Amino acid sequence: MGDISPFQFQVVAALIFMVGVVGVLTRRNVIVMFMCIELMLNAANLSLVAFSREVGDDQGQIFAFMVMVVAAVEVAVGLAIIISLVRNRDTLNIEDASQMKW
Amino acid sequence: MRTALFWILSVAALAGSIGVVGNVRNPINSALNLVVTMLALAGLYVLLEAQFVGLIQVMVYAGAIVVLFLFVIMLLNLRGSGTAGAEVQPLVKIAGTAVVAISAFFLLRVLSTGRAPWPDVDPSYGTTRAIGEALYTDYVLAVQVAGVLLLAGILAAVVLAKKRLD
Amino acid sequence: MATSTVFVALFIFALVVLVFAPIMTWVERKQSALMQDRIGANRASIGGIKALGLIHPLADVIKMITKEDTMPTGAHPFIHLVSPFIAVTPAMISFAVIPYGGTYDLWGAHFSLVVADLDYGVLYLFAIGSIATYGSMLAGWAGNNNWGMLGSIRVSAQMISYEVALGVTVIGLFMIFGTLRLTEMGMLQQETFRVFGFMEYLGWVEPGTRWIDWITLPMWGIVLQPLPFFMFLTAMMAENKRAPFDTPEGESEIVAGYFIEYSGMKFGLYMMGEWIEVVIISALLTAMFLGGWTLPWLPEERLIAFLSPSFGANIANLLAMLLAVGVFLGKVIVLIFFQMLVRWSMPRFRYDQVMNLGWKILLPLSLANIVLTAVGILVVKGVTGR
Amino acid sequence: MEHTNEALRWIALLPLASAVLSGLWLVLARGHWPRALVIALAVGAPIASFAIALAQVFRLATGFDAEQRFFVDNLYTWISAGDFHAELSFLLDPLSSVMVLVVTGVGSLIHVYSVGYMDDDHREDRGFQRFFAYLNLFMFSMLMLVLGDNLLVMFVGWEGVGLCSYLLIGFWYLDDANAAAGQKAFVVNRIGDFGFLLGIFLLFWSFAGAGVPTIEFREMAANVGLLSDRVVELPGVLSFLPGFPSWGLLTLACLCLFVGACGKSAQIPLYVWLPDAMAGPTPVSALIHAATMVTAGVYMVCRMSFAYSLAPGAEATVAWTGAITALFAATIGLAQNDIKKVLAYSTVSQLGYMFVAAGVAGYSAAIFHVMTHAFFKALLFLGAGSVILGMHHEQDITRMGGLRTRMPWTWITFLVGVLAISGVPPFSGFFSKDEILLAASQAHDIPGHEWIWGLGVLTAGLTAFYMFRLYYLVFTGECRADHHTREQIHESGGWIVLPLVVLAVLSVVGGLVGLPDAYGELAGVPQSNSLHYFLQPVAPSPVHHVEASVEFGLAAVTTGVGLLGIALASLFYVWRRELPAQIAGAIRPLYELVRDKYRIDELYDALFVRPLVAISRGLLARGIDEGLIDGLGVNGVARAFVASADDVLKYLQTGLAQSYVFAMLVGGALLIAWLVRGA
Repeated sequence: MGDISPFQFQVVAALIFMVGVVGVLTRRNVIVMFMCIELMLNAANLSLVAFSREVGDDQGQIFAFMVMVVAAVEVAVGLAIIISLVRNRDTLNIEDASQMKW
Repeated sequence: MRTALFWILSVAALAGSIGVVGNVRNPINSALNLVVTMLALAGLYVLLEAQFVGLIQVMVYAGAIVVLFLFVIMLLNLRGSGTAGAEVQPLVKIAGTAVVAISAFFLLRVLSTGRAPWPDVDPSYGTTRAIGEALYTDYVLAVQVAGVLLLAGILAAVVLAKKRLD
Repeated sequence: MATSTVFVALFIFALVVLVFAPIMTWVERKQSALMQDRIGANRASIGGIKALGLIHPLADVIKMITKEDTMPTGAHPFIHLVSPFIAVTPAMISFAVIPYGGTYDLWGAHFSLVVADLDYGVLYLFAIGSIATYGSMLAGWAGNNNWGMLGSIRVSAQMISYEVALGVTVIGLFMIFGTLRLTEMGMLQQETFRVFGFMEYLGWVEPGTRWIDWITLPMWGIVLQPLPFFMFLTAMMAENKRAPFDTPEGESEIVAGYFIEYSGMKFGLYMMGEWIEVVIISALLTAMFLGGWTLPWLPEERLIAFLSPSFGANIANLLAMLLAVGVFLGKVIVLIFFQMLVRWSMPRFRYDQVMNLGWKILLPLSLANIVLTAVGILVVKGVTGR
Repeated sequence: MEHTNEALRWIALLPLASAVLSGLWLVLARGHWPRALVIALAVGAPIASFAIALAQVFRLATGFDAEQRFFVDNLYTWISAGDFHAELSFLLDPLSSVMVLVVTGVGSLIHVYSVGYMDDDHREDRGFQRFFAYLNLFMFSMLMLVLGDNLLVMFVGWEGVGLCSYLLIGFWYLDDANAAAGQKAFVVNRIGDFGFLLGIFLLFWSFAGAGVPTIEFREMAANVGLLSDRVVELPGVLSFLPGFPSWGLLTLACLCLFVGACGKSAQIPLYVWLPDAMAGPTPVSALIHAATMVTAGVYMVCRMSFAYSLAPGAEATVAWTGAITALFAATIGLAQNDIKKVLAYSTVSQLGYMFVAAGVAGYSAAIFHVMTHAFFKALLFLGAGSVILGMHHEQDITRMGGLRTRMPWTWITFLVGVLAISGVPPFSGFFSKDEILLAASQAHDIPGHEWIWGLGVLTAGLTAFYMFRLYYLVFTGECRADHHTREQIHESGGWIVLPLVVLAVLSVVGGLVGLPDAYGELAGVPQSNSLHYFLQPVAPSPVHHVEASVEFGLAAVTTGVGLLGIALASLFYVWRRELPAQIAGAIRPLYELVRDKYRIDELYDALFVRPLVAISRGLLARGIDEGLIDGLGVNGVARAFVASADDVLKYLQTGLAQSYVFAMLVGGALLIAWLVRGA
């Protein structure tokens, strides 16, 4: 593995995760927010796979695999929600979908 | 070789993710940046000897999920309707960044303590056969549940996206 | 190892990209002409040598390269530029895992006739194939053209749909061979099995009956999984978006679909990508279903052992290697012709028909095939005890 | 493991398979099967079960010594929690052998009969197939109950038969009265089941306390001595009970179990559901409410005989309850005019007999009577069904009469049944009843056993009387039906007659398996009471060494009383037909009280039902649910918030997804910070 330490993989994962967090917090476009959620999931996956390699046990990969399954389902349902959002409100801006309040 | 690959892939992944967030002009650009991140991550997986996960990453994320994003973006044809990040309340922005920084600090602090070097792994580590055997023996329930979840997801997507006929 | 691999890789690259794809244009023209009772391309000539129209590919290339490369206003310049390359690159690198021969020892050097013998070879192909979607999809969007956009939508939906069927169809084959490595599949397909062997296990005939041992079939994928062969071929052709699955292009409906705004060599790259993919489909099907580089009933080991005494080991290996490549190419060519045949025989499907075929016919059938295969494997294991 | 026998499971599973197949088909496919297929499957399953059971019982009886006679079939471990293990396993020993043969044998006959009886049921809800699905399900449950190797499996069967009973009583559910009868049976049985469950818990708890955590019958029997002197301290509120403050543990457990038996076997005070259960189709009454299910309580007491024989208090309770029920139900039977109601009260009364036997430790006598009763009572019910069919669903015996010539097969078989139940020698009922009364007269450790004997003899006389009253009113004299019905009376078909004949033969000769030794000696057969000796290893009854003269004397008394009853019935209903009305007129209040079943239902209604409904509606629903939980809890909290902090708190809900994400993030960050605080 050259001179790369396990720690560095975790740093990369953490950084990607943070970028995802910032994206979810700051972007208004629902689709982009959704992509940022995918980023966070992927960051978690990288962390899992890296830990898995570090421990030398492939259970972490199975975990990552399951995360992908969930992500796939999430995307299917989420995009369907976005489609119906656009159909009903004609917008992709998250702030236009704020009727659920006091 | 591996070191160089690691740096190239890591930088690509990070750049891609920043591109996803920072590209305020057009969601398609965000999606393309997302593809870059996904592919780079797949490379990192292969670097970690998790070939199967890496390939699945390409197939599922790059090949299906992001294509689906693109498909929806094109279907809705809302070119350039993404709103700029500057519209966010400054309070949220500042507080969010602060929280991220703090938690990252703690996270990294924890992670930086007592790292063991890479262990040697079995040649079968991460191969399709090893993962498949684990999935269909120890984790067979998880696989079944995942199947049910996928079915539920399909149904939900169909019901949600279908045009109401009434 | 390293040197031979590089040699092999270059050989493949030269063979496929520089020879096969241009020749495909000629093949296509000539075959369609044959089918439609025409003469076909025969005008281009160099100094009066027409060579059955084989000069035409050359003329085509020159024409495409010299044409003006246009870019519409409002197009996304970068994406418009890279899309053709995204489309053609996956097709090219797909060849890396396809074996067109076994391993041979020639004068101390070790030749393995595959560029990358990956443990997950078929998965690699699927992964690469799923990337190829972007080339077509982005092309339609980047050109700022509504027809292109429609083509993009169609292409993404069609390719995602058929990727599902594509993967599921061949699972039965994986279950039987127990590997995703294409070289290993090739080796396994050299074996034979006794067609009437079950009679012995059922006790209908005495063990050791001669005629049972004589009537054998090679363990080719097409023999073990005949239906998936055709389903896989169908799904692959749909992935390639050629007629009759060319709804994303659909000249009569959406003008030219996703590559409407391309001209010159960029347009040529799409054409090339399609032709290369025709070759890949044939090669992959050959490797998975048609026994790869081997001849039926003639394992390579036996061939080499047969030739070695008279020619010496090195020559025997060389002959076997040449034979393997020849056999492989022969099978590929047959499949290419078959695909051309389909392309020129069938009218374009309607879009909903394409979708129905993928989701309502191929997918359920292939799922049923998985179950049937599993049952079959269990039965065979139970009967033969292995 | 020569005692392992995997054939046992099929005895129970075949009817289940049949029920599930045809039931699921009904539910899922909503289509009929062809009638022939329904018949083949539904009748074939119990017959196959019977064949298997017969073969296995034969193996058991011939292949093993008396103490070693048992087969076990362990399907799998059902529950394994700590010390507690419950296997799903079946046990075939002499006791369950008899029951299995009775259940499958009589059950098969009744299935055959049902084909003929339910033939006219062409209703839209596919009554025919549904009926047989239920009936097979009942067979399965009953076999679970009988074959169960531990209390839990038995309890599953116990609940299963209760369910099937409910389903079948309300089989013609379109009529509200039938549905209500089903519910009544279910609810009353729940009360008993609760006691039964308490008994199981108590037994397991005490066995676990003694270091043997088990509910398996054979293990419990082996270790029951550990509990014989354990006592339970009762809570103070129970100070009105005799023997307060401490009871024998086994006595308490046995009494709890007996509550269950009272419910299932229709003993005072839980007998009220059985007469109403006659709302179901007649084969159901025969199978469930006469021959098999209602004897489950008796079987359970015999099965638990190892515990009862160490709990004299419980034994006395069982015996006295049985004796009182026997007499009580017999008196009600005197004044009923519905053919099935008479038989129902007679069943209650006969069940009382069985409990008398079980209570005085005459377990073999109890099981003997279970068996003979199954034969003749099933015969009587099926005969009644045949009459009902012939009379076009007329059940009132005051409108019958003179059926002897119209329905000869039904007549002769019914007469055999009546003679058997009346205890006329040499019919089977005579021997079993005789053995019970003998056991009662010899049970010196039961307080007042002479009185129990006396009640039994009196009941025997009453039984003979009302059964012959029934017989005379139905089969002799002039036909009192209206003209139209009279024209149409006809004998039933072969499906119905065949089981009648077989059961009649069994009612005649069934007594031979338990021929008392004294009689056997007359014929030169030693130990002729083979049933008694067969059951002895499992449910040991004390052997009474009495003089043959005493035995014959007692038998003579019983027979004499029975014959007296018959004579009286003949007098009232053959020679002097005006007498019954005159007598009824003379004691009108008493007659009406008896005719109205002592108004017990009304009493229960006033005592339990109405107060319960009132408390539920007034206190629980209106007070607790609406007032406390809804009013103060759910709505109250909401109102409190609205009144106090709504203007501030509502702004927390911005409607903006990103503010929620932000809150989540802050929470997550704080959580992480707390987790890593020491690092």
